[in-house]
Amino acid sequence: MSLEDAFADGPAFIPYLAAGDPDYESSLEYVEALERGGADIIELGLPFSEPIAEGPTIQNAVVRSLQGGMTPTRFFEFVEDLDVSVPLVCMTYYNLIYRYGDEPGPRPFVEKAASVGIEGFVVPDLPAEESEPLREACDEFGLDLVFIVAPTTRGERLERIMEQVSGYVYVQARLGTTGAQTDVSDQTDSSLARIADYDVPKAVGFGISSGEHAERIVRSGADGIIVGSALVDIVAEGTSAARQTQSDDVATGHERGDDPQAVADRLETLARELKDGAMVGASQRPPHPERT
Amino acid sequence: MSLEDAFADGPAFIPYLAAGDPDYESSLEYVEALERGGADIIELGLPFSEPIAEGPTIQNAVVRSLQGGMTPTRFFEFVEDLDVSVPLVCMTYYNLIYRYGDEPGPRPFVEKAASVGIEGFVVPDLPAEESEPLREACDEFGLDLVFIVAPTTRGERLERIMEQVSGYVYVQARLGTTGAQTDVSDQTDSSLARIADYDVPKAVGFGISSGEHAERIVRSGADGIIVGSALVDIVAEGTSAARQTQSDDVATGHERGDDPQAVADRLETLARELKDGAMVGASQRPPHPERT
Amino acid sequence: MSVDGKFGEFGGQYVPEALMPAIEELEDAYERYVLNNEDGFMDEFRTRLRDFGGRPTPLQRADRLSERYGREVYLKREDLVHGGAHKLNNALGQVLLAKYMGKERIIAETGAGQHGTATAMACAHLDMPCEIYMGERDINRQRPNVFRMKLNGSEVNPVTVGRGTLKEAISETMRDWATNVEDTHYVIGSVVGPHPFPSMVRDFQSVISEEARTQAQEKLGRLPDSVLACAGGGSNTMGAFAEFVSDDEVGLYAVEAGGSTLEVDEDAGVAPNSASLTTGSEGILHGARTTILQDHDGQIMESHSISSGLDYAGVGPELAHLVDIDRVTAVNVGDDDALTAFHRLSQLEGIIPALETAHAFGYLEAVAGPDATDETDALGEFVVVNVSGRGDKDLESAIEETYERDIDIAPNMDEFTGGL
Amino acid sequence: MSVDGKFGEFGGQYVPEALMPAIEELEDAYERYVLNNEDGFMDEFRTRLRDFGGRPTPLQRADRLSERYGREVYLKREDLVHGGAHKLNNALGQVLLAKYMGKERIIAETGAGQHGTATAMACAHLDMPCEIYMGERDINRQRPNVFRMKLNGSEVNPVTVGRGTLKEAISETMRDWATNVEDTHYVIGSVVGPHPFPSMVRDFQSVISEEARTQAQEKLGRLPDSVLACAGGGSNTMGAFAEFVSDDEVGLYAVEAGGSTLEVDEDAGVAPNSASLTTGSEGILHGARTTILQDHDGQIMESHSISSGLDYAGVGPELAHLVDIDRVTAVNVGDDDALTAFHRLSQLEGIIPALETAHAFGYLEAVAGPDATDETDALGEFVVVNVSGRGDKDLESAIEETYERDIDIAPNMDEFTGGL
Ligand SMILES: Cc1ncc(COP(=O)(O)O)c(C=O)c1O
Ligand SMILES: Cc1ncc(COP(=O)(O)O)c(C=O)c1O
Repeated sequence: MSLEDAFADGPAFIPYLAAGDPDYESSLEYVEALERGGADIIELGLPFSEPIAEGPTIQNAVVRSLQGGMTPTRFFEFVEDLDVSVPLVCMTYYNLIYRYGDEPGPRPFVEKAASVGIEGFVVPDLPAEESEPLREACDEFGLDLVFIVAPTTRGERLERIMEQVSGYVYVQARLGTTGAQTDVSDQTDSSLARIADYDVPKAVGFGISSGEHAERIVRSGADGIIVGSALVDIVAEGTSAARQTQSDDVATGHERGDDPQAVADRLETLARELKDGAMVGASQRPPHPERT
Repeated sequence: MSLEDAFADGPAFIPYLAAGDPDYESSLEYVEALERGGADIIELGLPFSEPIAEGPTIQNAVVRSLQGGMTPTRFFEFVEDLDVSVPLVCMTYYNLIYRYGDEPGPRPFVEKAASVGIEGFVVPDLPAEESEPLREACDEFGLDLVFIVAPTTRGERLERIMEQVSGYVYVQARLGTTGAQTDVSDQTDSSLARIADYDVPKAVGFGISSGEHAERIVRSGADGIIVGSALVDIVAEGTSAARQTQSDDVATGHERGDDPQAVADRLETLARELKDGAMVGASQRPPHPERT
Repeated sequence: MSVDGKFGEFGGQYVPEALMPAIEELEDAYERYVLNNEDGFMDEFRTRLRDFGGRPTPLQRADRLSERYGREVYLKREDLVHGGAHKLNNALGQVLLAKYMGKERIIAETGAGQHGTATAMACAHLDMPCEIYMGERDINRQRPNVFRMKLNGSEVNPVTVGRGTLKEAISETMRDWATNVEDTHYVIGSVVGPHPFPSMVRDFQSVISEEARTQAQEKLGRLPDSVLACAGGGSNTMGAFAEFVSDDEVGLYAVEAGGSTLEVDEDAGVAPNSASLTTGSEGILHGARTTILQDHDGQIMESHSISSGLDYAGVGPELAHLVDIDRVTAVNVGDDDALTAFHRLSQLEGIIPALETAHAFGYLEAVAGPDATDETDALGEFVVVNVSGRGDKDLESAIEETYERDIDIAPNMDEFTGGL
Repeated sequence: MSVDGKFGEFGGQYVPEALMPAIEELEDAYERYVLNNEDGFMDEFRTRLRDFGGRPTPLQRADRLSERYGREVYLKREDLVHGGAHKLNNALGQVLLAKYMGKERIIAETGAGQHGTATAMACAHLDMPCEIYMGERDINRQRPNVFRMKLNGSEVNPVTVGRGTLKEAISETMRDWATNVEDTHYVIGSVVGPHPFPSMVRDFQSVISEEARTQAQEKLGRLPDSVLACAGGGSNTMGAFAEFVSDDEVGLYAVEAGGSTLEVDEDAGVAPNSASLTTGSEGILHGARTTILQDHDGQIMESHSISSGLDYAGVGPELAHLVDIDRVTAVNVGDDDALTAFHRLSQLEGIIPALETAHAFGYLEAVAGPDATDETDALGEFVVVNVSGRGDKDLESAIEETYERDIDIAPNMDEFTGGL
C-alpha cells in the first residue's frame, strides 16, 4: 500500500515512535501496539545524535534509543522484524542517510530502506533546496519523500515544496520543535488554508496530544494527524517507572506493573483515542470542502 | 655637650634604639643601659609608619613602639624622662617633623626637641636637596643636622652634603637598609677614604653587630660606630621571650627570666663589647692618619 | 566569494523548514547590507568596530620569537579586541545586522563563553535583549564568562541534554530560533551553520586579514610567506586568511586541536581531538555540509581539546573546501604542545594567549623550533600568526592542565594547586 | 612642565641618600631620552606602545550614556590597552628606559596587581628579569594577577610587614632598590614618588590626552567641556589631563574613592576612604611632598576603597598642585555608588569597567543622572570619561560586594554567592 492510499478511507492517523526506544524488543511491541490502536501509517524515527528539530521529549527518546544500541543497520533489521502491515515512513536526519553505505550519498540508504519495506521518508533538516539527490534516489526505488510545511512557509517556497512532495505533506501545526501541547494552535487553520489547493494529503503534526485535538484538526480540514511526543511520553513514563521498579524490587520487592505489555496497552489506548477523535472530526466536516 | 665633643676622647660609640620599644617604661631602662654600656651619643628613633630606609629588625621595632602608643608628643616626654647625660640624636622621618605643631614646617618640632634637650637629628628620607627648612630651624635652635653618606655618594653630591652636615657624618657602611650583618662591608673603607679630607667626625653604621666589627671599622679610620639592629635584636628577643613567658606562665608556670632588667643587662653587655672593640681598633690605628 | 552558499561540495542549508524563511530573509539582508552596504551598514559596522571594538589591531613584530625561529614572526593582535578575542568582530556585525533587519531579540550559543560574552557585549552596546544558550557542563567550567554575560544584561540558559557542551547548545539555540523565528536573530559564533552564516561571519571577520595585509605591506613591504591561525569552527582562521586566499604565494595554515591523540574510538563515539580536517570526513552538521567528526554510521562524535573554543566536531564549510582544494594546509597540535606554547608566549613576549591561540604557536614551534626537522619547514621567512584571543579566561585551566603534565618551561605553580 | 621636580610646593625628592645617585641618574636619563628623544627613545617607545600595547585607543561615543545624561559622553578606551589598563603605558616606558640606561633588573610594587602585571608583561616583552613586591594580603585577594605575573616570568615577592598591602609593598620595593641600586630600576606604578617619577610617569601616560585631544577635534570639531578620570595615585588622571591643562575652557575632574564614608578615625589611624585630595593634608610620603591621609601627628593612615587600585593614602604631587591652584576639581564617589556605576556601564554599554574606573562614572551619575540636582552640573555638553581599565580582574570583588549591598540594578547573582 502506498502512502497516499492510506488516506483513501477517511482521515489517516500517523503515530511516531523512535525505533529502539528504550530497547529493541520493547520497541517492537510498542510499534505493533500502534497498529492495533488504529494507525494508518507509522513514522519510525531512526535516532541521530543531533536532533535539532526535536523538543525535549523526542530528544530524550533519541538518547534512550542510541544508548540501547540503535544504528542504521539495526534499524533496518528492526523494520524487518516488525509485524505490521500499515506503511512505514522513516524519519531521520540527513547525515545518517548521506553516510550510509560505502560511498557518501543517499542512494545506498534508500535502496536498503526500500528492500526492507519502508515506503517513504521525512527528513527534518533537509529543505526542498537540498533534497534533489534524495528525491532522485526515492524516485528510483519508488519511495515517497514527505516534506514539512511550516507556519512560516509561503509563496515561492511553498510552491517549490509542493512540487516535490509525495505521499503526504506534513503540516507543522506551530512554530518551534516537536512536543505535546495542551491546546491547538491557531496557526494550523491558516496553514491548511494556504495549501488547500494542492492535491496531496495533508497531515498535521506538532503538539497533538488528545482525541479532542485530533477531532478539531481534522474538522478544520486535515487529511491526517501525526502524533509523536504524546506517545513518546508514554514510553518515557513506562521506562522511568520500570527503572523505578527495578530499584524498588531490591528495596521493597514491590512490583509496579510497568512491564512493556502495560506500556504497549497504554499506547494502544491513546492511539485509539486519537484515531477515534480524527474519525469524529471527519464526520463533522462540511460535506463539500471547498477545493477549487 | 655638643655632638662633635663626644668624639673628642677617642672613638665614639653611638647606639640606636626605637623609643618606646616595646613599651615606654622598658624602653627608658634600655636606653639608660646603653649609657652604662659606654654610649657616647644615643640615637633615639621616633617611629614613623612608613620606615622606608629600615630593614626588618627596625621595621618591627617601629611597629612595636607604635602599638605601644608612641607619638611625637610622647617621644618628647620620653626624652625628658630619660636619665642619661650623653647627647641624644633624634632619628625620624621627615613627615613627623614637618607635621608637628599647628603649622606645617619643621620649626615647631625643632623648637620642642631643643627644649627637651635633643642635640641633633638624623632624617633618613631627607637628602641635602630638601633639607634647607630643617637646617634653618636647627641653626636657630642650635641643633646639629647629621647627614648620611652612602657608598654611592660621590663628587658634587658629596660636597653638597659635607657643606651642610654638622655634629657628625653618618657613613653608611653598605648599600641597602639597616640590619645586623655578620661581616664588614668592603665598601666602608672606600667610603671613609672618599671623605677623609673633610673635617667632621665620621661615624660608620649599617650592619655592625660585634666588637670585632667595631674594632675593624675604627681601625680603618672611623671616628665612631653606629649600632642599631644588633641592639634592637636583643629587645626583640626579650619581647618575644616575655610574650612566650606570659603564655608559658599560664600553661606551665615556668619563668624564663626575660624581664626588662635581664634585657637591659644584655644590652649593656653588648654595648660594652662594641665600645671596647672600638677602643681596641683606635689603639691599633697608624699613629698619624694621613689627613692632608 | 560564494553567494549561493556552496563552497565546492560544501556548505548549503540543511535546516528545518520552519527556519528557511528566516534564513532567506537573512540571505537577503546579508546581500543588501553586508555585500552592498545598503543604508551605510558596513560603514556603521566598521566605525563601531573601530570605536567600540578597538580596531585596527596591531601587527606586531615578535622580537623574541623572531630570534627563536630565525625568521620574521609577526603577531596579529586580535587579543586586543574588546572582550579579548576576535569573536566581537562577528558578534557586533550580526547584532547590528539584526537591528537593521528590525529584529527585537538576539539568541546565541556559546561553548567556552567567548562568543557568548562577545554577543552579550554587542547586545548591551546596541541595546538588544539577549539570551545565551550554554551547556551546563560548560557553565560550570567557565563561570567567569557566565558572570560577564550576566553583567552585560544577558540571560544565560543552561542546556542540560547530552553532555551539556557546545554541540548541544547549538542544537538548543536552533530550537529556540525555530520557535521564535519571526522576531529573533540567531548569532552563530563561527563560520559554521547554514548559508549565509559561513560567508557572512567570514566577511565580518575578514577585517583581520584586510588589516594584516596592509600592515604587512607597510612594515615589510611585502606579503607574508605564511599565515597561521588556530581553527575551531574556523572564524578566526577564515578572517585571517580571507584576503590572502587569492595571493597564491602566501601559505595558509589552519591549526586544529590534536587533543590527546589523533586516534578515534569509533565504538565509544569519541574523538579525543577536534581535528576534523585531519581525522574527520564529509557530512552534514548544524545546517551545512562540511568536514566533521563522525562514526561509521554518521553519528557525530564527542570531540576533545584542552581549549574549549576548539572543542567542536565540525569546521566551517569554506575552510573544509579550501583544505579540499589544497589552498589551505590543515595541521594540528596536541594538548601538551599547545600548553607548552601557552607558557612560551607568556614568557617570551609578555602575551598570555588563549589556549585556542596557543595551538597556532605550537605549530610554529613544531615546524621551526629547535627540535624541528628542517624538511617540514615550509613557512618561509615572514610568518604571521593570528593571536585570536587572550588567555585571561584560561587561567584556571592552565593551572590544572599544567599541573597534570610535566611542562618543563612552566613556572613553579605549587601555590596555585587549589585553583585561583 | 616641571624639570626641577616641584609643582608649586609639592613634589621633591625625599628619599634615602643611598638612592639619590640613582635618582640623579634617572633624572639625567629622563631628560635625555624622554624629554629630548635621545637615541630615538621616544620613537621606539611610541612604536612599541602602538604595536605591543595596542594604541591608539579609541575615543568612543557612549550612545546610551549620552542619552541618559542628555549630553555627548565619550569614552577614552584605556581598557583596551594590552593587559587591560592604562598601566602599561607607564610600565613599558620605564622598562624600556631602564634598558636604555643599561640596567639589568627591574623591580616594582603592586597593590591590586595591575601595575605588577603591566610591568611583568613589559619585562617579558623586553627580556628583562623582574621581581614584583606585593603585600601578602593583596596576594590573597588578587590571585589571578599573581598568576599572570608568574606566567610572564616574573617573581612575586610577598610582603608580610604591616597590613600587607600597597603601602608596605612600596616601602619594601624602595628597600630593595636601596640595596641593589646600581643595576636595578624601580618601576613606580603611578605619578607618585620622588622626582623625576611624577613627571616621567605623567609623560608616559600623557599619550592618553594627546590622543583624546586630537580625537575630540576630529569627532566633534572641538575640545571637550570636561574630562573625568578616577584618581588613585593619579597616573590615569594626569595622563588624561596633561594635554588639556593649558586649555582653560576644559574642566578637569579627578574622582577619588570616597570609600564607605569621608569621615576619618584619627585614633584608629584609619580613613575609610582614599580621598586624599578631599580629606587629606600636605605631607611627605614615599619620596614626595603631596596631599596624603595622615593623622594629627603625621602618621600615615590606612586608606580604604572597594577598588584596590585606588586604595592608597597619597596622590601624585602634580595632581595635588593642580587641585591646589583650582585647575583640577577634586571630587569623590563612595563604594556603593561606584559599584552601581560598575553595573550600569556593563549593562548600558557592554563595557565591564575596572572598579577604579567605575568611580568616574559614579561621579557622572551623581552630577548628571536622574537624581542629580541641576546646580551641581558644571560638566557641560561634551564630556570625556577616561576608562582606565577593564573589570575582568574585579569579577570576584564585584560578586562579593554586590552581594553585601543592595544594588538594585545588579543582575540576580544567587548562583555566584560562593564566588567564581
Ligand atoms: C580565542 C579563540 N580562538 C579561537 C576560537 C575558535 O573559534 P574559531 O575557529 O571560530 O575562530 C575561539 C572560540 O571560542 C576562541 O575563543
Ligand atoms: C584600572 C585602574 N584605574 C586606576 C588605577 C589607579 O591608579 P592611577 O590613579 O595611578 O591611575 C588603577 C591602579 O591599579 C587601575 O588598575
